[in-house]
Amino acid sequence: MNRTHVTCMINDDETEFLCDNDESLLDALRDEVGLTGAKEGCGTGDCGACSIILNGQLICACLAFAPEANGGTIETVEGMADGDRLHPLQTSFLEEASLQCGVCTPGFLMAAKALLENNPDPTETEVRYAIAGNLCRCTGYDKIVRAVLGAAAQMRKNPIEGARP
Amino acid sequence: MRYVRPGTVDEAVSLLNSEPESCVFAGATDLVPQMQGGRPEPKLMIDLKGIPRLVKVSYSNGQLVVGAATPVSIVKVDDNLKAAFPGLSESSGLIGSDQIQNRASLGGNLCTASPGADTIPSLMVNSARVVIASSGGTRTIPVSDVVTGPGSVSLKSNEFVVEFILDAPPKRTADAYLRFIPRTEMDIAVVGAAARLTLDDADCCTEALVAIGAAAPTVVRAPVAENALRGNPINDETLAEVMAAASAVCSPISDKRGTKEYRRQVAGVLAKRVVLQAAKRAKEKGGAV
Amino acid sequence: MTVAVEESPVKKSYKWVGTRPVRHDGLEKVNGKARFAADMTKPRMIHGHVLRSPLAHAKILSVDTTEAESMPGVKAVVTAADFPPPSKNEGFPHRSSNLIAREKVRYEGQVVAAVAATTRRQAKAAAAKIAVKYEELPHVLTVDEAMADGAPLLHENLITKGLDTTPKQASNIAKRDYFEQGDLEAGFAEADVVYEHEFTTKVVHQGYIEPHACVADTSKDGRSEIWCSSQGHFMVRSATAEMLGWETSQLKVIPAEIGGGFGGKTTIYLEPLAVKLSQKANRPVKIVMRREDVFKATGPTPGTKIRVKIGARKDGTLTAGKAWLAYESGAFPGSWGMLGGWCVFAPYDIPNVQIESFEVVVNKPVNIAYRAPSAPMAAFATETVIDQIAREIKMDPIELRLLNAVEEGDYNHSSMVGTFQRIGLKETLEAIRDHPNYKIPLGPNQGRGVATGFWFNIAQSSSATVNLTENGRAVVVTGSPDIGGSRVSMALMAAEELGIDVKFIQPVVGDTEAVGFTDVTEGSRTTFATGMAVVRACRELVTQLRERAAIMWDCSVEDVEWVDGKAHHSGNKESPLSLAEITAKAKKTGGPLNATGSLEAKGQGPAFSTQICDLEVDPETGKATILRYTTAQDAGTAIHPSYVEGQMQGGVAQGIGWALNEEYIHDKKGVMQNPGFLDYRIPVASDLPMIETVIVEVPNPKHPYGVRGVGEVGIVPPIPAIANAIHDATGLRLRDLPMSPVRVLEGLNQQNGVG
Amino acid sequence: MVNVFLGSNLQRFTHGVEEVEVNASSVKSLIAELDRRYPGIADALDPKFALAINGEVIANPGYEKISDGSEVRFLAPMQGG
Repeated sequence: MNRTHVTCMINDDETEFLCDNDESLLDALRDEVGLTGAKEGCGTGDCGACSIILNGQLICACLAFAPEANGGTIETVEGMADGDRLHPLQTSFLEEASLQCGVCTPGFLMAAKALLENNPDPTETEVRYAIAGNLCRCTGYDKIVRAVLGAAAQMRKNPIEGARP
Repeated sequence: MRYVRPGTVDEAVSLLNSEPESCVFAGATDLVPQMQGGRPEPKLMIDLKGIPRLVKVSYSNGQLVVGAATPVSIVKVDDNLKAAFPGLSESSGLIGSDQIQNRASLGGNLCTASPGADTIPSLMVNSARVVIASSGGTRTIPVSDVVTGPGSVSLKSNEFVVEFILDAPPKRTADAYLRFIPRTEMDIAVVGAAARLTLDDADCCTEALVAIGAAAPTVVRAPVAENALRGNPINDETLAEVMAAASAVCSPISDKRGTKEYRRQVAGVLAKRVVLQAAKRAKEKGGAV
Repeated sequence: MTVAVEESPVKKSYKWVGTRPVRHDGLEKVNGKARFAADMTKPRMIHGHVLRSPLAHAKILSVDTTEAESMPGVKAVVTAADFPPPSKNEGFPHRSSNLIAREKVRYEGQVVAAVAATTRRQAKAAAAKIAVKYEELPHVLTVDEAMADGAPLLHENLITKGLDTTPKQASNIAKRDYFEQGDLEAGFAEADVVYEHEFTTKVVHQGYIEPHACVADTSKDGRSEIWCSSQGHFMVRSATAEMLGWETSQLKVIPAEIGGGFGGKTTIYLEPLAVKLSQKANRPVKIVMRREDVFKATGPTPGTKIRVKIGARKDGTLTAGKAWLAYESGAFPGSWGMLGGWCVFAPYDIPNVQIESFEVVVNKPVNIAYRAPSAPMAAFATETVIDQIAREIKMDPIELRLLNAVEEGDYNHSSMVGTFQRIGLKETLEAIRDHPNYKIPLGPNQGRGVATGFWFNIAQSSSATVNLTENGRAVVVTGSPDIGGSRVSMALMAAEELGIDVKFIQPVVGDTEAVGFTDVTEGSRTTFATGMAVVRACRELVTQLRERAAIMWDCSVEDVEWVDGKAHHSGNKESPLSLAEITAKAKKTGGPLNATGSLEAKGQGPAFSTQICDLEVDPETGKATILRYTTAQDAGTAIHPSYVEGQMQGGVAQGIGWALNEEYIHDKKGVMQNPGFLDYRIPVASDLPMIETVIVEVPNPKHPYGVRGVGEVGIVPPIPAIANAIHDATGLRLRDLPMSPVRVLEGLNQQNGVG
Repeated sequence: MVNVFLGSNLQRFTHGVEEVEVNASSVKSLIAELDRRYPGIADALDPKFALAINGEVIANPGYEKISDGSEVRFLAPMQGG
């Protein structure tokens, strides 16, 4: 077998893995690295369940080839909390009951994180469009949108401490 | 399958020549689903995102140059581009989700050659040109000469698109793009329409370009609509002619995304709306950027 | 003092029930640690790939696996020959027949064979080398095609049940159900207004985000462990055993987290294939469906054709109702038409009724439950006609419904329940009538629609085991997969019973060997029935705690009362003992404290929901945009109000998708054209407004906390509410789903005499 | 006496009669009595039949007691989402 060696930073850990060249970055994260937080809901970029941040950009990991990550930086849901301190979005999702089955939650958290890093004070409409690439079939999005707006307010009020225990 | 990420256009060209079953890609947002749907896997995948020239937006000497692999999320927010070509910015911002826009590119959107591609109508009404590289060097052709049918392009198998060139629009000129989808996001255009208008000081239209997407095998210009606009004020009468002409130019099919009757009718509606939007912008706009 | 579980509750405030704590499984779900079905790996695990039929209807002439077996990495291949034939009496949902095609394939996507190989790619490549010879047969895709004279038959021996005379010829009509009461003709004669219309709906999918997946590990001793995502792992055990011809004791099913089900995971698709492949390969085997497989080969909900005729007097009294319903059931018979028939007039007290329903097989995947199965299509018809009557007699549509609404003691034959016990339909109607959103003025091209919906809810078997830890915490083990927050609901009821903080309760979903038999999480039954099992176990534990306190105090157990989490001595001779103080001494007073509650629950309360939709129609493109949405639903008692709201909102969102855009699109060959989330258009966040919820609480007298079940009924009213709102906005009555821009514009064109 | 309502599938045994009065005090005796009166009806019941007794749906009836004056309906098995 002729596999490619990839070195990258994943959630601040220098990580190496072997992959096939036509393997998706999603499969590599899940099967080669063992990070199963990103989920495959469609495999075609239509549901957002595999959202991760590659080199600072929110992407669907199912649409990237694993070797593209070589030398890059990846953030996944597993790296969102700072040790025991949850990211305000995580806290807000819990408090607002924004997850039902929870399978789409990692993708939503990554999309919302990317949004708030670019736009700390989004309107409801901006939130809705920013997460439109993430499908949720359980919640009707109401509580997800509330959680994102709530976390944004929290982060504006408390930008440094941000995360809470 | 091999994966390579060349750093220069020349390197990419020689890679492309080295393997007949090779494929260049930028975002792979269409390529991956196509491969899942049974498209044969190439032997060599050439990732164009490592070539700096292909991943930037620059503006000089009255020309805007957009690297073919630049993510449309950058095209969407580039200040110079937005000011000069708000419609192209709009169409870039309509492709898929934020996740998709961080990968998808103008080059990919063009060369996938989908009749419903959002950026092609905008590129066409702005008379954009593409620089194409091959072992023989580069050549520049109008965007409208690239797509020959659904999924097919005029490029040879050893050629790829390097960049897009757009001339700065004249005074009181603006573009706009609108598309219709059943949802608000995440759909392929059922119909798309782009327009670029130049108005004189009396708000009379002196130049007009109108293009309709997803309503024919390729994006089509609507010359009758353009003629109706040229030399006329934008009033109900002109708009009625634009609607009729835009509908008439369509040769749509019925498929899972819409019926041909629907596409034809809504093409007219979008053409009218997009002309109004472009005219509004042209009025608000002074001279060239 | 033990109180019978069945005791009627009075509506009262509780310490824990009705609060909104963070769910216990939440942390793992926001940090990516929660394990869903596809997240499992095992040492030496290999990968399965399923070969599916490319044809909608064909005879299988031969299946040759020789080449596939010699492909690189291949460890095992299975075909129908590896499974015992389905039982002759196999009834709904015909899992064994559906799971792997034998003499015939009956829909595109039906399983023909499966391969396991070292890598997924190898398995896929090998599956492509299985040579299947088909003889293509003509197919039928709709009830009209299937019911037509001379239609191609899916089953050569399918004789319609339920007709007055049993037919001699086979057909695609599996069953007919008929019901009548009163004098239909007299009822219509009494009416001042009579409307009759025909409605059609398309096949739609539950659309859960997690595709089906499982890992099976079969050992040499003939036992297999299955890790999978389902709505009921006991169902997976029995269904897999049946398919394999095994004993249930040979299978252990471990529930993974489930990424949505909505009824779609109440059956199995992959597990027997994985078990068999694992047995043949002697390796753990994982199979994960692709999204395309999920659409093409797992149970969607039926397409239908329904005719409803309703008569009313000028004063709004409904006098007669007639319904004819034909429901597709996919490639094998179902009972969806029957359910639709039971629901079609259920909210109304109509004296003269006739309902005739049919189950029709078609060459499409076998239908399975989808959130209040069959009710939304029936409600689409009835609620649209009711709206038309209200307009004709110039009566407010909510007042018309209130006038005819069923209530406790009403004798409602058509719902098949008979006499209704305490129900909350009127309360939901009043909540909507009095809601400020019912009075907001509307602008041009905007419209408001209301509709109401009914769903039975079901009860069935549940088990729970509650273990007290040595430091006074409780572990609550149930057999109900948690789809949308049921763990925290169980913990809240246990906290209320035991009198300890909900955060000291650890709710767990136990595997098939860790807890007693529990039916599928379906029919809005889990908080109701599994909740009753938890309450029963907790009450038994309280008895034990009182006994232990009595031992510690050396008094009679009759002198010990359990109040607010503490044992109290009736004579106040001792200071109260907390639960933790008693469990700390458990070794000295008789050993560990635990109890089990198991029951076949009864008395599930029917649920009603009434909703308002405000929307705006773009008259030039036909696109409807939802502006506001309000839903009032009788929950009985909301154990965790946030998750009750979540169920209400989720049901509405699914209903909106169904109403506006979702549909299976097939080509002439019966091949699905939109098996992905790009063109099977479920709502995205920017399509929807906030969904306002009003939780109505009319406690169910048959549940210790008054729970009724909230999961399903919310999806029943949206379709007619939207249809009625489109009419209000445009004057257009749409009776065919989806009410897509194409269809709305067609209607508007006809109205305007265009085209 | 118990009022029993039979669905269309069972009415062929009762010659179209939907409502019958039966003297029974349990599900078991009810079915036995029905079968005595309408031979074959017990076998014709769906093996997974459900009952509604006075408006309360019982998914898996077996040995329930039925009080005098009750209204009993035979139902086909039900599904939920």
